[in-house]
Amino acid sequence: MAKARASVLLFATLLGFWLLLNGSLATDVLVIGVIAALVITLLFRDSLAVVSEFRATPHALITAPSYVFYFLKELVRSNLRLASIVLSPALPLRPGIVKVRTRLKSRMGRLLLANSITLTPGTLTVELDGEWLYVHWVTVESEDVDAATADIVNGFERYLEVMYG
Amino acid sequence: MMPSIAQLAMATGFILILIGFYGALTQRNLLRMIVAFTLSGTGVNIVIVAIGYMHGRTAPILDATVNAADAVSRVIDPVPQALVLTAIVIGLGVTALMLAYALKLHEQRRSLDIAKFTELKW
Amino acid sequence: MIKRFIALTLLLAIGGLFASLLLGYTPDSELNQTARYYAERTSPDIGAANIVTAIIVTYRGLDTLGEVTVLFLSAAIVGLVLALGGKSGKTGRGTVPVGELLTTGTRYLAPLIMLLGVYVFVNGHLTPGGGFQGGAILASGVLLLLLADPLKRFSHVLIATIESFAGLLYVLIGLFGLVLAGGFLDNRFLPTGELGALFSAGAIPLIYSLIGLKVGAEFASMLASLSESETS
Amino acid sequence: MVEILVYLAATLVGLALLLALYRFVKGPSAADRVVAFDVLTIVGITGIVLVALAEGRGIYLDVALVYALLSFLGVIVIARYLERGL
Amino acid sequence: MIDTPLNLLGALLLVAGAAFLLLGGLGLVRMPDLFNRIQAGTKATTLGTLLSLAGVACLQPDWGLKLLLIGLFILFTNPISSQVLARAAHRSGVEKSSLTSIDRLAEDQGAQP
Amino acid sequence: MSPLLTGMTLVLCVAMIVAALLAIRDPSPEVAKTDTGGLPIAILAAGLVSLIASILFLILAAPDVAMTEAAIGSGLTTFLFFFVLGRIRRHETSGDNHD
Repeated sequence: MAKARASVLLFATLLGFWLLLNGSLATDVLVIGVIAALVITLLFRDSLAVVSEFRATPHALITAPSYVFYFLKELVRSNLRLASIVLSPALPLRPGIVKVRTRLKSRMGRLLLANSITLTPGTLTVELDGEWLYVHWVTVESEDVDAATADIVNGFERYLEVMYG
Repeated sequence: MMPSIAQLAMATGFILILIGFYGALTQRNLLRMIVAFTLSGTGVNIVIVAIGYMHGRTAPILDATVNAADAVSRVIDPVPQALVLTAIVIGLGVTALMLAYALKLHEQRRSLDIAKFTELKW
Repeated sequence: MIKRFIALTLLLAIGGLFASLLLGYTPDSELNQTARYYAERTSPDIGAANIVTAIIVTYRGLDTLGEVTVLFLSAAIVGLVLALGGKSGKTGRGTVPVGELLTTGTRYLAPLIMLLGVYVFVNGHLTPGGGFQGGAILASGVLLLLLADPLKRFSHVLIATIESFAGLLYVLIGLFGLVLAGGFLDNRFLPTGELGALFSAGAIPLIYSLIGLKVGAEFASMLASLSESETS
Repeated sequence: MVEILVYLAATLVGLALLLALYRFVKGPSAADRVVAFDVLTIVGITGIVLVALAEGRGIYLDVALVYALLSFLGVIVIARYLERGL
Repeated sequence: MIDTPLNLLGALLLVAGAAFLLLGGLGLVRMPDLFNRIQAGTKATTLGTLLSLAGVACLQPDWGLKLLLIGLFILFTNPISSQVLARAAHRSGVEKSSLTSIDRLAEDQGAQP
Repeated sequence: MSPLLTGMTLVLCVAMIVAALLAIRDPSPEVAKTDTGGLPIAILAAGLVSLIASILFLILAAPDVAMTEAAIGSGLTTFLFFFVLGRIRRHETSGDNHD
């Protein structure tokens, strides 16, 4: 059952990707797209568990856009902060690698969390080990695990927990 | 006078060929020689494509901006491009072969230094 | 040191030759006769929007068949050379585990990369893509799978089957062209269609897809034999 | 006005390319060069998009897609080599 | 190109994106060690590319879909490659800047190798 | 927009020549002690030359060639080199144990 759902999801993703690539809805494009997406879905049917982790509940569907919005806001903010660091002559750095904890269980959720952390203020995921994330921080503000978790992780986890759990 | 794009590209291609030759002649490590060969190959490709370039014309693909009727006055020479496309693909085949032989030689002799391969010296 | 000197003298000579070539170069302002023929006749005769593709697949189709054969031979020789005399069995691989991020990312990205490869070779007659580029992208997808799971063993039978089927069909389509249209590898036994549509240019999309599959299988087998054979 | 701004953008992109090239030449470690390589490919994507804009041909964008794929794969291959996983 | 408001907006976005790319290059040169360089490289170039793609999409609205696809692809792959590289660099023991205050990962790996 | 393209060509050409010189630079003696020492940099520089060459091909109005060079000349060639380099390094380290 889960496998069938995953296959359908992958098929839909691939078809969407194909239509974006071609930018048209002509019949021949659709026919080739369906065939190609089917073949690739069949080829990858063994490693599909990841795909089905998105919870397609109404709540998750509402959360997704606000997550994207929050993420873009953080991306711009992080760049402005990095700009101020790079452009200041003194280079005010205090780098270090801190350890934070995540509550997310699904692999896709953790991947998205790590990606989000990497693209946002002054942080870069170095290693992901179970529930522990090791994060390189340009300006370390708190070395304690819980405080760092509150600083780095919680903003995104709020959204991702609803979407992926 | 400003040099044209084709002349700049051609000069760069020639310089790359020379750099690659120099590397292949002076290096002693087999893999470094192969790297130098690929550089030369890139240089040759750039020269051939630059010969086919014509100022003010565009790529030989017809679409909304270039329609079939005035293609002759709008597109550049497609023949060198087809040639280079083939050359790049074959270049990868050649590089792969050289790499496989280098790997095998290293397996037998534990060395990549050509000064240690003396059987064919005379 | 003396070797370097000789090398530099040689290069100086070649460089002088190149410089004279460069200084004597005057760009053409008109297409030469061959190019003019291709530019004029491609869209009414072949129906392909990309003239380079028309040259590669149809006008010079036989050369491309030879090229694919050369690639096949080189892939086969790479596999053979690496398999020769190697003591198999001992594995020095898998000492460093792959991070979770990469494996998860691969699960999501590998199918998309494969689809990108399919897009590139199916649209060879409309866009800058083509069978060789698409095949390389397919092989890159295989490479990503290899990297994310170093212990994975690809089924060589599958790769070889795809490869030989694509090659066989390619020659078969060439023969169709010989029988039903003007000559070997002629694309016009299928309708040329309307310029710019996906189903146009006769058999070119079909031929280029087969080339893409074949080239992808060849590159993938090269990569797989380089990464797998556990010699010494 | 638009044209001047596009020229300005192209100049900035060229400068970024030269800065990344400086890091590529300087090193010091192989990993530093890989970072510079990554940045160079991504700057290259913007360069391709600018060329497409200057020539007015939308089909050039397919090359940018291949580039994006390449920057990802290249860095991963080299990273696996550096951590002795290849 | 004509100076419609949309075109002007697109050109401004393009310049902003290019400025962020330049910032990434500058960060790459100025930062003291590898991890900080990765940070500067990844973030600034990702945002820079996204902004310039958006700018070109304003200048040539027909290309929107493909530009969107390129942007999404970069947004998803760029952080993954940076993380994999950072992990590899940490494992192969690249030296860190003397400013580094704490390294929990090295501590934990030292405790249980 | 011809000056734009000419300027870009100039920058790309300079970058290519610098990268090519880096690729064939003689390794320093302590790096060249092992067979694989300093090679990743040379290979990476050669890959960079191909990568920039593909933008140059695009400026020269040859998108087909640009795509091929990006996917094959720069991508697959570099990957093959690193695979071979990894295997040679494994021989080296295992050889040290044997001798």
